[in-house]
Order: sequence, then C-alpha cells, then structure tokens
Amino acid sequence: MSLHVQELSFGARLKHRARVVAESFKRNPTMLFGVVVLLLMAVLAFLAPWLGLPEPMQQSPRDRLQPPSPDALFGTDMYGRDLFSRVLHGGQVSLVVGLTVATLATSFGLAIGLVSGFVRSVDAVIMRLMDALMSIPSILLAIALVALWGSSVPNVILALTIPEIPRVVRLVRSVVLMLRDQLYVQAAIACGTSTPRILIRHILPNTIPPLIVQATYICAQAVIFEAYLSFVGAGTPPEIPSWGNIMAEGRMFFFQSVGIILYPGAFLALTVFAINTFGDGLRDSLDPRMQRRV
Amino acid sequence: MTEDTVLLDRGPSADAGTDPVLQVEDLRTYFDTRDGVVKAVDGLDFSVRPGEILGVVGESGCGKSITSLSVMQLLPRPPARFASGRIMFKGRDLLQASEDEMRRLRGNEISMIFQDPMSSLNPVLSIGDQLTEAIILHQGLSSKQAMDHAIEMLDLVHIPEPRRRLKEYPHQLSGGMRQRVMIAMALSCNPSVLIADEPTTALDVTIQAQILALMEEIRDKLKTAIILITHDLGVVAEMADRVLVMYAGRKVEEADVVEIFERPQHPYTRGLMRSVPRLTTDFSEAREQRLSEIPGIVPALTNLPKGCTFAERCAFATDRCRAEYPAIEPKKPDHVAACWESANLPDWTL
Amino acid sequence: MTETSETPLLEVKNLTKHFPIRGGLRNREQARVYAVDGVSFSVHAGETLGIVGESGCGKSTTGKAILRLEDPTSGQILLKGNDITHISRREMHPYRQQMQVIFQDPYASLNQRLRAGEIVGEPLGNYGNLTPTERREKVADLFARVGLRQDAMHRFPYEFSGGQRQRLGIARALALNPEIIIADEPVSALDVSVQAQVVNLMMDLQEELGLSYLFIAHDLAIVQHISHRIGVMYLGKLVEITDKQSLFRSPQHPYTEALLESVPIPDPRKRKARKVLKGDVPSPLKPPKGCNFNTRCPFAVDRCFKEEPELREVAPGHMAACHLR
Amino acid sequence: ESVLKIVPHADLRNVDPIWTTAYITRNHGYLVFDTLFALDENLEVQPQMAAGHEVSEDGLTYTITLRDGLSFHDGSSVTAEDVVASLKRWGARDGMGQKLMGVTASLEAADDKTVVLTLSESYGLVLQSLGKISSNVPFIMPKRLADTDPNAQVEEIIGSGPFKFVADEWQPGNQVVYEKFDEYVPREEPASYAAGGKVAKVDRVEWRYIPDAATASQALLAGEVDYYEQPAVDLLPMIQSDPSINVETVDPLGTQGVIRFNFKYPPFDDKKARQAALWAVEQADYMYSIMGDPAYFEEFCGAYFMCGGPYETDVGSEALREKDIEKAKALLAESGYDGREVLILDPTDIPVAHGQSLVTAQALREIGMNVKLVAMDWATMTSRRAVREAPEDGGWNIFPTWWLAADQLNPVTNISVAASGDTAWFGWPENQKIEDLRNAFAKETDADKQMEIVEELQAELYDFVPYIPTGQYYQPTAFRDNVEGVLEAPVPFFWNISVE
Amino acid sequence: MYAYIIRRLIATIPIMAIVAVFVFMLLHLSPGDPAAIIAGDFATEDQIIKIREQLGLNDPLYIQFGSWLVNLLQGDMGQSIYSGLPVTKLIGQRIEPTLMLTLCTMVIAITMAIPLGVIAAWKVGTWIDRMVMTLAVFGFSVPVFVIGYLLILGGSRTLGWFPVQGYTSIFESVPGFLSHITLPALTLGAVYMALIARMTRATMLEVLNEDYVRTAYAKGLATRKVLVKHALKNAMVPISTTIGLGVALLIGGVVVTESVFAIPGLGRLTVDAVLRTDYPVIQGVILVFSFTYVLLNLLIDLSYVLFDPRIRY
Ligand SMILES: Nc1ncnc2c1ncn2[C@@H]1O[C@H](COP(=O)(O)OP(=O)(O)OP(=O)(O)O)[C@@H](O)[C@H]1O
Ligand SMILES: Nc1ncnc2c1ncn2[C@@H]1O[C@H](COP(=O)(O)OP(=O)(O)OP(=O)(O)O)[C@@H](O)[C@H]1O
Ligand SMILES: [Mg+2]
Ligand SMILES: [Mg+2]
Repeated sequence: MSLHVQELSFGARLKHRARVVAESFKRNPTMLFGVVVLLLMAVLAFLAPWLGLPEPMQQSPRDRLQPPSPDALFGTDMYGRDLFSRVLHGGQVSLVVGLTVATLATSFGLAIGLVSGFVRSVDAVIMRLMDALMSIPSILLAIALVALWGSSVPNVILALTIPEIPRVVRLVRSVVLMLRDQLYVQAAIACGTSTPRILIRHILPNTIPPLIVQATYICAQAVIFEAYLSFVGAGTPPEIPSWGNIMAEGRMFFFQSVGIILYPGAFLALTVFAINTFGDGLRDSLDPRMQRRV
Repeated sequence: MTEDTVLLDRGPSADAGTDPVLQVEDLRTYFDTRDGVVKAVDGLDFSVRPGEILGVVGESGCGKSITSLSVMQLLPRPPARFASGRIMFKGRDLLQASEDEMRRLRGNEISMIFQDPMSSLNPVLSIGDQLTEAIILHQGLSSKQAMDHAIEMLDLVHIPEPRRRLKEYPHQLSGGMRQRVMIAMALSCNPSVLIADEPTTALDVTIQAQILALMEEIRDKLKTAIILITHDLGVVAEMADRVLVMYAGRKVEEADVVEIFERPQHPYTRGLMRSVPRLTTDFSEAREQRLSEIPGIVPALTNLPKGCTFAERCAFATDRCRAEYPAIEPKKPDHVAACWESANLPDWTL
Repeated sequence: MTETSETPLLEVKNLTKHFPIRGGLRNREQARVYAVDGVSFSVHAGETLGIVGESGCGKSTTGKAILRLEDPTSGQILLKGNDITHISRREMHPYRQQMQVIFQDPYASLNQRLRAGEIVGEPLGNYGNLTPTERREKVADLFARVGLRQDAMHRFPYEFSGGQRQRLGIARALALNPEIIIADEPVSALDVSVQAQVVNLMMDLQEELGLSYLFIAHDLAIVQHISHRIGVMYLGKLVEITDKQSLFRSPQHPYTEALLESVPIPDPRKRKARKVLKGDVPSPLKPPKGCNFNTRCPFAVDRCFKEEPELREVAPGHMAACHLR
Repeated sequence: ESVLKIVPHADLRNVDPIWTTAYITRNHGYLVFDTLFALDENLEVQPQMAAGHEVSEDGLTYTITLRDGLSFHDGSSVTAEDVVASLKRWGARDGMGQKLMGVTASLEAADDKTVVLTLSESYGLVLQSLGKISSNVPFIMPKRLADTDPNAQVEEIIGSGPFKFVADEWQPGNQVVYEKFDEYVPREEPASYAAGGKVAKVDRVEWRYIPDAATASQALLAGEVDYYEQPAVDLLPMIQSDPSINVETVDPLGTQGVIRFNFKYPPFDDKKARQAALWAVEQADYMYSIMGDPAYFEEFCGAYFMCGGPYETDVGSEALREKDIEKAKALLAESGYDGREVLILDPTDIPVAHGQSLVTAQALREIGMNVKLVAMDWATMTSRRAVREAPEDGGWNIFPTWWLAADQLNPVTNISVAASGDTAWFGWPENQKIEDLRNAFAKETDADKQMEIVEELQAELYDFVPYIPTGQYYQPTAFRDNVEGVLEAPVPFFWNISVE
Repeated sequence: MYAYIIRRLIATIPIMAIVAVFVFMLLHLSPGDPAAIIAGDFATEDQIIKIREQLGLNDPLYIQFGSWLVNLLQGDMGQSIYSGLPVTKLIGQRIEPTLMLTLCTMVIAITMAIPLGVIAAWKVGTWIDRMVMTLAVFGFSVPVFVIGYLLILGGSRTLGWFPVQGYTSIFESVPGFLSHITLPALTLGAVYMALIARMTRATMLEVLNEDYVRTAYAKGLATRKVLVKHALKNAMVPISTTIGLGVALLIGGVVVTESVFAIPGLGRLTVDAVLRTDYPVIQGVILVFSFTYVLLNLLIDLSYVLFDPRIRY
C-alpha cells in the first residue's frame, strides 16, 4: 500500500519538494546568493582547464611578480605562474576537499550515531571514544595526521574528516535519542513495527535535515582548514595550486603584491561565505528550531 | 482539617453604576504575514467596570490572547498592526500612548497573568527578585521596602512561609504555587485591571479550584476589574459576571452570565455549551446520550468567508448568513449577539 | 462489581514502575520516582475503564507499561490471561495486534514525513501479508470508518486539523482489529467542539466493534461520559475504582470527593461555596509515608500517617483505599 | 646594556658545531668558540688562538703554541690538552678533518701551551684545514666536552669565544641568546674574516628566529630587530625604501645553488641521464626563481669551484651554458629511461631550495621525464636525503641545496664533487678519476699545477655531472643604521659590531 | 557538587587515556625514522641503529607505550628529537604567550560578541541584525592569516600603532605586552567572536520568545533590563557552552596566528614539531592542549551553576 501511494504521488511529491525549495529561496534571498556564488565558483574551478588560461604550473621565472594585466588578470607569482589560472584551478582542490570531507564525515557520523543512539550496549564505549577524539582540537589533529601520513589530497581529506566525525555522531545521537521518545515512534513500536524499520522509516529521515545543515558547515570548515593546513605546510602538496598553497607560497610577497594573498583569500572567503549562507538558509528553512546550533 | 471556604453572594458584584475602567472599541488587530493578513481580532468592543469579572470564552485561536496582548500593547509591530480601534483606559487611548507611558502603566495599572505558570516565571531569577522588580520600578520603593511589600503580597495569595519563598527559584515551586506568585506579581502595584489569560488551564482541577477561589477573593478585596480568558465554560459559569463569546476574532455574543447560559442567542454559544459533557449524578440515560458536535473546524483567519464566519458549521445558516456578516445587536435587554437567526432558534434547555 | 467467571481481557496486578534517578560518584541510583506504585485493575471485553487523576499521578506510565513501551518494575500484566509483563520484544509482537494505543498529542504521535495512508497502513505492514491492493482497500475502509475522506490518504499530517489527526490515530489503532485500545488522554489536546466529535466516534466504534477501552484522562466529565467503570489515581496509586454510578453518587475516598467538588460546573445557577482542597500534590520522588493523601486530606487521622491503606471493597463492587471507610 | 637583535637565516636546532654541518650551528659556534687558526680576507690562514706555529724541515711536524690569556666560559683556562681533544673530535667528523687525520701520525700536547702535530706523509692543506672557515669548523672546546663521542652531541656549550651561550634562554624555534664574555682577550690585529681581533662590542646578542620572511622584514622595518641575516631579495625594494636600513652583501664570494642526483638508482645512475638534465636546464631560470633581481646573481657561472675564486674556469660548461631540449631528449633516450617516476625532494620552507626544485621539475618534464615533487620541510629533507633506499622505498632521485663559496672554493673542501661511492656525500657518486684528481690536488703545492688539475677535474665533472651548479648568487644582509662594524665575510660574524 | 566535580574529573581520565593511546599510536604507526632524524646529516647506518636501541625504538609497541606512559605520569614527556631539550621545558617556555593570547582573545571576543548578538536578536530582521550576522559569517569565512596580514597592513604598516611581530611578557612590560598582543588577539578573535555572536543571537531569539520575557515586559520593565537581566541570563548556559567548545577553534587559530605574528607560543612549537616530525613534542603539545581543553570545558560546565539555579551538581 505504501508502495502504491508512492507511485501515485511521485510527481506530486517532486512538485511539493520543488515548491518547498522555491519557497525557501524566496524567504532567504541570502541563501540564493550563497547558492549562486557557490555554483559560480564550482563552474569557474572545474571549467578552468577549458578556459584557455596558461597552465597553472607553468613557470616563467623571468616574468615573475608581474602586476595584473590583460594577459594575466591577477598578475603572476614569484615563479612567473599565472595567478588567475592558479586561483581558478585552486578552487578545485578546495571544493573537492570540502565536499568530500562533508560527505564522508556525515556518512560515517550518521552510521555511528545511529548505532550509538539505538544500541545502548555500545553507546557508552562509542561515546567515550568520540569524547576523546573530540578533546583533541581538530586542526591540531588534522595537522598532525597530514604531517605524519605525508601530504596528499586524500590524506588531507581523511585528516579533516576524522576530527569532524565525533561532532556528527553527537548530533545524530542526540537527534536519535530525542526521536526515540517521540510519541510517533512509541506509536510505531506499539503497532508492532520492528526496530530496523523504525530506524529507517521513522528515525533516519528526521536526522537528515539537521545533518544536511551540519554537512554544509563541515564543508565550509573543511575548505578553511585545508587552507590552514596548506598554510602551515602540512596540507595539499605545494605543487598543486590550492588556495591555501598559493597563499602560503605567496605570504612573503604580501607587502609588495598584496594580490598573491588577497585574490585566493577573497575567493576562499567568498566560497566559504557562500557555503555558510547556504547552510544558514537551509537551516532556517528546514527547521527554525535549529537556530540554536551554530 | 484544612478547608478553605469561600462564601459567595450570587449576583454581579460589580457596581453596575460605575464607569468602565477599560473600554475597547472596534479593535482590529491584524498580522501581516506571507500568507496574507491574519485578522486575529476584527472589530471587537467590550468594557469592564471596577470589581467586575468579564469572562471571555472561545476556542483556541479565536483571538483571546491577542486581545489581551493588544490591551497591554505587547505585540511586536510589525507583524502586528492596529487597523482601527480605541482602547480607553482612564480617559487615555492606549493605542496612542507612547512606549514610555505604556511602560508606566504595565504591571502598575494594568497587569496580566499568563496561561502557563511554568514558563511565565523566569527560571533563573529568584521569586523575590521577580516580585520586587515591578514594585521598585513603579512605586519607587527601596529594595528592602519592596521585599516587605512582596512578603505581604505572598501572604495575600496564601503562600506559606513567604520570607523563605522569596529566596527560592521557580523550579522549587509547584505549579499552583507558581500561579499564585504570578498573581501576587500582577497585583503587587494594585492595578485597576487584571487580565488573566487562561490562568488555570495548565493546572489540575484541585489546584484550579484554589486559584479561582483566590481570584474571587482578590476581586472582592481589591475591587480589581478582571478580564478572565478561558475556554472552559465551567470556569466562566463559576467566576464571571459577564461573558463575552468570541469566534474567529469577533465577538458573537455578550451578556450577563446567567442570561447567556440560560438564553444563548447564538448557535455557536449553544454548540459550545452542548458539546461539553457535564458531570451528573443522574445516570438514567446519560451514557446513551451522544454529545452534540459542532461539525467542521474553525476557519483560517486569513480568508474568512464573506458572510457569517460560523455559517459553514451552523445548522441554522441561511443564504443571508452566508452572504452577510450579521450585525451585533441587542437580542434581549443587556444581551447582544451577532446572528441573523436568533429569533428562529429552537427553545433552549441544557 | 459483579463476579464474572470469564477471564478479563486485560488484568493488571500490583503494577509498579519506578524510574531511578542516578547520580553521585558512581552513578548509583540516588532516588526513584515512584511513578506507578502497585496498581491493580482489570478491563473486560466491551467495557471502558476510565482512569482519572491529576497530572503526574502515573496515568500515562501505567498505559505505557501495559503496552510494554516501558518495562514494568514489578507486578503482572495479563492480556487475555497471558502474562506479558516481562516477555521479550519479539514475544510481544503477536500481542500488540490485540492491544493498540491512541496518544494524547495528535501532532506528535504522527510522523510528519509520512502520508496519512502510510501512517494508517503501517500496522498492516507489520502483521499478515496483504497485497498492496488489499492493504489499500483496508486503509480506505479505515478512513471511511473514522470519517475521513479517501483522498486524504495522500496528504501529510500537517494538512489535517487536530480532530482529523486524532481520527488518523484512531484509524491506525483500529487497523489490526484490536480488542482493547489504550487511549491516553485522546481528547485533552482538542478544542471543545472537536472533543465531542472524537468522543462520539470512539463510542460509536465501541458499539460497532465491541472494543474495550482503557480511557485515560484528567477531565472527569468526559470520563464520566464515556466510561463504564472508573479508577481514580493519586500519586502512583489507585485510590478508588468502581462503576461510574457509585463513584459519582457516593465517592468513598476523600480525594475523589474533593476532585468531584473541584470541577467547575457550567451552570451559573449552581455556583456554590467551594470546598477547596489545600496544598499541592507531593512529589512522586518522596511520597508521604502511610496514606499518600495524608498531606491534603481533611479527615486524616493518626493511622493515615502510619499505615498504608489497602485498596479494598468498601461497598459491593466499590473498591477504595481509605482507612476511614 | 647594548643588545644586538638578529634574525638568523634558520632556527638553531643543534648547538654542537662539530656534530652538524648546519650553517646556523656554525654561525652559533663562531660566537661561542674560538679557533686555533683562522682565514682572513685574503683567504690566508692566520693564527687565532695560536700565538704562532713552527713547521719542521721535512714539513711533517707542526708545533703550535697557544697565546696567553685564553680561558673558557666556565673559568678554566685553555690548555693544549683541550686543543688536542677538540681537534681529534673534529677530525673524526669533518671531511677535511678526516683527510688530515688520515695523514696524521700523532697529535699531542707537549705541555700546557704547546700542541704537536706529526704527519705520516707530506700534506699541503694542514693549515687550510685547521683554519677552515666553514662547516665543520675546528672549534676548540674543553677536553671534558671534546671527549664526547663524535657521533653524539656535547652536553654543554662551553667555549672560549667572545660570547657565552645562555642555555637557559635558548628557546628552540624562537630565540637564542649570547652574552658578552668579559674575560675574552681579543687579538691585536683588526678583524678580518674569521681572523683578527674578535672584539665583542655589545653586551648581548639575541637571535630571534622569524620563519615568515614578510614578518621578519616588517620587524626590521619597525626597528624591532637590528640585523636580518638573509632577507629575501624580493623583499629588498621594500626594505631599502627605508633609508635607515643598509643592505649589503657581506659575503663577497657568493653562494652556489646545487641540484644533486642520486647515483644509486635509475635513471640518474646513468651518466647520460644526468647529462640530459644538464642540457635541459638553464641557470638563469634558477636564478630568477630564487633571487629575482639580476643584481644579486651571475647571469652565468660555469665554474664548479666558483666564479671569482682562485680556481675559476669554464672548461666543459657548454651543456650548462646552452639549453638544448632536443639534445637532452636524445641523451635521455640513450640512457634507456623507461618513464619511471623521478622523485624530487622539495623543501617548501626554504625559498632557495623550493625554487630550484620547481624549476628542475619543469625542465625535466619538458624532456619527457615523469617527475614527482615530494614536498617537505628542510629539516625533513635533511634526513630524507640520507636514506639510501630506493626512491619508492623512501629514498629519492634529486634534492636541491646550496653551498657557500667558502665551502666550494677548491676540490678538497667541495665535498659535493667527492666521488668516493658510499662514503661520499649524499647521492654517493663513485668515480675513481675524480677522487684521484682531488688527492693529487691536495698534495700539490704549486699553484699553477693545481690549476691544471682543476681544469682536468672540471672537464671530468661536466662529463660525470655529480651535481648541477644552478648558478652563483650573492646573499644580501640587511641591518639598521644603528648597527656599526658589520664585517664582510662569508660567515656572518657578530663581533666587531656595535649598536647605538 | 564536590562529588560531581570529582566524578567529572575521574571521567576525564579514560578520555585522556584514550587521547594518549591515540596520540601515541598515531605517531608510532607513521612513516619516518626518528632515529635517522636524530642521527643527523652524516650519520652512518650503525649510528642510526645505535640510536634506535638507545631510544628503545626496537621494543614492541606496547612496551614503548608503557614506558612512555610511566614517564608521562611522572611529568616526563621525553626529549625533543629536534633540539634534545626536555619536552616539558619546551612547553613551559612557550605556555605564557599562548595562554595570554588565548585569554586576551577570549576577553575581547566575549565582551564584543555577546552585546552584538544580543542587539542582533533584539533587532531581529532589521538591517542591524543583518549586518551583525553578515559580519559574523564573514568572521567564519575569512581565513585567520588573511585577517592577520590585513591587520598588520593596517595597524602596523599604515598606522604604525602596533609592532608587527613578537611577544613581550606581561611581567616584563605591560604596555609592551598590550601593544604586542592587540593585533594577534584581534586576528584570532574574529572567528571566535563570530561563533559567540551567532550563538548569542540564536539563543537570545529563542529566549525572547519565552513566556517569562513577555511577563517581564508586562511588568513594565525597560527593554534593556529585559534583555540583559531576564533574557541574557537564561541564554548564558548555551552561550558558555559555545565559549568552551569554541576554544577548539581558537587553538586551531593560535597555530596560524602565532606563525603570522612570530609569537613564540605553543602554536608555533606545534607547527615546528609537526613539520620536523618531532614526535615527543607533538605528543606533548597535543596532550597539553587536549587536557586544557577538557579541563576548561569542565570548568564551564561547573559554571552553569552561576547562571541557572536549576542546575545542581
Ligand atoms: N504573530 C502572529 N502572526 C500571525 N498570526 C498570529 C500571530 N499571533 C497569533 N496569530 C493568530 O491569531 C489568532 C488568534 O490567536 P490567539 O493567541 O489570540 O488565540 P487564543 O484565542 O488565545 O487561542 P488559545 O486558546 O489557543 O490560546 C490565531 O489564529 C493565531 O494563529
Ligand atoms: N522516563 C521517566 N523518568 C523519570 N520520571 C518519569 C519518567 N516518565 C515519567 N516520569 C515521572 O513519573 C510520574 C508519572 O508520570 P506520568 O506521565 O505517568 O503521569 P500522568 O499521570 O500521565 O500525567 P499527565 O496528566 O501530566 O500526563 C511523573 O512524576 C513523571 O515525572
Ligand atoms: Mg491564548
Ligand atoms: Mg500523561
């Protein structure tokens, strides 16, 4: 029967969803701004190889530190590489890192959190582990991990994911614990619904909205942290133009050609700003009560 | 034996001759929302005299609380706005009063107690602190004097060991105690009008009885005009001198309490009275009797029908009812109702 | 109460449920909430047993314990003579079919993300193996039975009014053709005009289907209206239980008396000098010694402070727990 | 109290200048320790702690007397025993020292003031060795410390130099503090390179390590420090815009950039591959990358033993002078390069090294090599380059570095041309001809003949390519105008300097 | 209360133990040979082997862990591979600047962020609210080092008010301390302020919807009094939780800020140690940071008593 209902109403469901989304955009113009900027960044970053720009790694030492010109919109860096091309390409790393970290952290966190929230026997152990992991400040942990594993994009992603997991676990667990006592869950138990079904049908869907919001914040944070890691020299391999790397390499030249730090810095800030606004908007439209969670 | 007996003389204790202390005329409180204008209160008139208890009844969402908050000027503007009306208090129109003037009135001349005593007291401030705040503010007493006054007030609302209670926090009190504190707080500056918005809804019946008794006692002692908002007809019957029935933001009927229970002129009032089962010791056919239902639900306040807002649910509705909102007019002496069909309603027995 | 040889549909014997409060250095139990403390009653086929009592007296906990949504601390719950007090979740499964629940809050008791049809159909999915079509028909049937339109099946809970939602809850409870429904304050969150609709519906269904209800409420008038027998709870204990006539005509427990006294009567001519019960309900964390009610009872004597009164038959079929009767 | 505040070029990690060759430790050593002999600005060896020395007729016995008034910071006076122990420890550690010890029959203290060195065969570089100006410098420490195992670090830093090391205030990664040693008796002669009178003219020398070059230069501009040892050339325009700051190239000899191959593993175990690399690169690319301003580097320097030095020649340097991609590709093909991954270590915290890695990577990619840059910091690189394992097992193919001219000036001191196989410098090249020529040079005492040897050697070097000299540049130093008396020398010396 | 404190303290032991195991495993299971690093530039194979033996690096992991733990409990965190100095000494040298920087940042951020958050919540939906919130999101979005450089550009280079780098101990010179700490504290404060301001606003919004706020208004209290006395006090528990948890973010920022402003604190020690794979120092620093963090949050938990009389431990 439920199948049938779904079949019947799939179109309607979609329409309903679309309406909800459109509605929330209307309510949150800043969220729209976030989405547009984010899309723009993604397009710029991933289309960069096809924009006919100079190779981001092509050095020409004699043309170093050129001011912006029509040939090189942002000028060149200290190895004569085209800064504009580097900044655009740099977006790829940041966005990939951000999205992957967000996805991984929320998926692992969700799985662990569900188990922890519903299987009381393992809860205490899992939560102690998570507490311990959480008591190591996350950047510290990430820096240490990358430094030890060696710098590569996958390592950066892992190193940024691990410290985020406990936070997600806590969130999911708290939602699960709260939902467990909800009357509708009790009602489902009372009418004979099995535990796995309750998890999937009644609990999981309700953990998703706060999780999506959390994911956007994790994404934003990961983008910034990637830059931090690169900046202190424990991040993405320096050859790869990530925003953090460009800034780290260019920090020496800050006082002469501000652009080396300012351009990637602005792109980074704008991207993170966009993700954050998007997250805020999502949060407000998904659940106003979530305002509490920052 | 601990028994608290309050003796009552029947009949309105208000001096019928005195002028109303608060007079509301054609009050329209609208909310501008995304879904349109919510006409929470739409053309309401009423007045209370000193020492009178005006009962306001109506279902959830009919605008009772908004009315009281309008009087207190405690609605955020926007989204609220006053489309029309006057709220005359001691010769002043509160709708025109500045925020400063209002602040001097609130808690001083007009006070309010709210539905939920659990959440209406600030959990992190001591009872004494919350009680003396208004006293210090409005009466300019020192905090020592204010404390003494607060103790008197707690005495007035029959809270044992008032001095100790002052140091306690709301969570250390039971629900009934908290509501007593709320009442003490509202009365601490001896207001002329007390608005009680469902003061007992959240309480158990035995506690409700205590609070109602207390309110009557207060009214007798201090001659405060009380606007008692409730949806419990029993409470109204026991407490009110006059009753105002609201439906979808409007007054549909108003009369003396006995009059309205004995000769309700509006089908909605009748529906309300019939749909609640009443305690009885006569079980001849009680269980067989079905409760009378009011079919349907309260209409959304954003797009009210053109005619009578109750027409949809009314068994006596005519085409006229559906086309035109009935004027509120006297049906009997001192008894007004908004119904085209009052005259055609069947005879009324409970 | 007349003696019947048949086993009652539901029998509760000496049910207790205590909630431990943990704390201290080793997270040991430091105190306990005596939420339900030795409650016994039975419900017969086709009968409505009303349970009244003030907030926090353990009504819902009793209901949840019977439904095994809480694990009882001690006592016995017999469903048609089968002891279900401590059986496992899996063993409980078949019994759930016979015993269903309606909750107080029609907003919180429906999953906002599911369609009305899915909500009502959920219990069907858990038992038996109906084909989707059969299931749909059955759900449509249930909708009709509780007075909801068929096309409402595709709507979400937020698209219903409070009364309609409660109808959904009732439909869900009916889906498995239970014999008894535990109704935990099914109408107290509803507007008076809607209350009547739901109460009427429940009574109609009882008539049609021969259901039994355990009807939990704090509104005496409604309980009186719907119940055959009524139990009065105070602070985790059943203080009086009898058929409604004798309860209202001759209440035997001072608490019941005070309760009846306190209910405002919607008739201004019957305004009376109120006998007001003094004081508050004690905390279930520290119930008074002896009789629970001794802190507020106007008639309490020495014995009431020392000895706990038993629930005993003080008149034929009329049980009360008071030393003074 | 006068304080000289310095931003050193690196963080002082180890304080034992015999144990490590790190330049920063050498500079630290010069503050704390004194040497027996020292090089002056004419590149001649002068007595420093020695009052003088005598050489026996056969040239095999050196008798060295200590001058009066020498004492250590712990109050004890300097004896010949201390000198002997110190030289022995140095001789166990330093490349040139090892060579000297190889021809030493005995090294003894004749009395408190006299040291006697007896050679087993004639050797031309005794004084050059004892007066070695750069790492490892034969510093003299008390015997009790000099007796420490050469492979372990000394426990305490006690020298007899013009400044005392304040151990309590040493904060690795942040600061090193030295105090004037009041009992130090400087020589009468004016200071000249490491020779002459080392007069401490300030009470305190503070090294403040600031890893961020931009911040460091801002600190100098703001007067928070007085002396910035190695400002990046790129920052000079900004620094120089402040008239109260002097920028000088205190090391007139310059520095040589070095790209080193690993000879143990393919592809660079094959001469042809190294030659291909030589054809593929261009010095100017390196120099622009790491120095930026042509005023601070030679457009081209084809001399393995430095331009401007006594052994400058451009014999055999065509491959370096010209860039020829086709030729490079051809050579690479001949070498049988199979497209395997080439690991270039890339110390990103040192711009000079990082730039060299990047430029090399691009050049090698241009000729079709499969290059992978492995990023790390300098300290990590210094341990990674010692790994003899295959590149895929934690080893490497190429690493960048640089040497001061003082170290590169002749075939003996220049250890990066040494080709003694496993005992050679990292990369471990093996070439008997080169070793023979170096030994011949060491024993030769005639200048013209030495030059001939050098030319033959350099021709062989360009064929063998032990490393790519990526150019010669001059490191400027910046100091505020309150700093007086900065000595021109290949090593930054902090005596003779006064601050207002 | 005391029982609670003791219980909480005891509860931190397993947490710290897990942290310790975790940190230890992390470092010992990673590539790179500390012995080779210690041995230095010209070390031979033999020397490395010797050092490895000396350090017990050949022992099974659990023995290494055991002896490490025993030493740790005696306050000995081992010696830096890089400089050979005891880790405790290195940390001791660096604690003051970091502590001061963090404290100053917290003071600045809290005193600015809470009023901003309160005002934004009060004026919710107006341009003030939008401005504060946009600023707050920006605070989240601009990397610390960019803020740092911009402040150096403005505060030091252009205006010349503040020194560019370094640190002066407060015990040495108070004006010197203040001038050195201002820019770094502002830099570091941006994120933290954003965090607290957002939380304050969110919680205040919630609190302002509570009935007791309406009660307070109904008494005729002035807005400021309602906001501060009635609303803010109720909001303080979640806000202080955020203040505590936000310290994690602060520690991350410290690492970067200290390297921008060349402050000789623990943050720079961390970066240096990490870049040089100086295991003992990394272990020590992480443990110290984690322990401080856990302790701080415990203190904050206990401080709830000040704000909320319902909380009794
Ligand atoms: N801020 C608001 N914006 C829009 N509509 C509002 C707002 N506040 C109240 N309303 C609407 O005004 C109507 C009247 O509300 P009010 O609180 O006065 O009802 P009530 O009679 O007090 O009901 P109850 O018995 O539930 O307290 C309701 O329909 C409500 O939805
Ligand atoms: N999970 C729990 N943990 C601790 N105490 C509980 C728990 N559930 C209920 N209680 C306590 O048990 C007592 C009885 O609660 P219960 O919900 O059964 O009361 P009730 O009679 O249904 O009241 P109401 O009329 O308010 O619904 C209350 O004091 C309540 O605080
Ligand atoms: Mg209301
Ligand atoms: Mg209940």
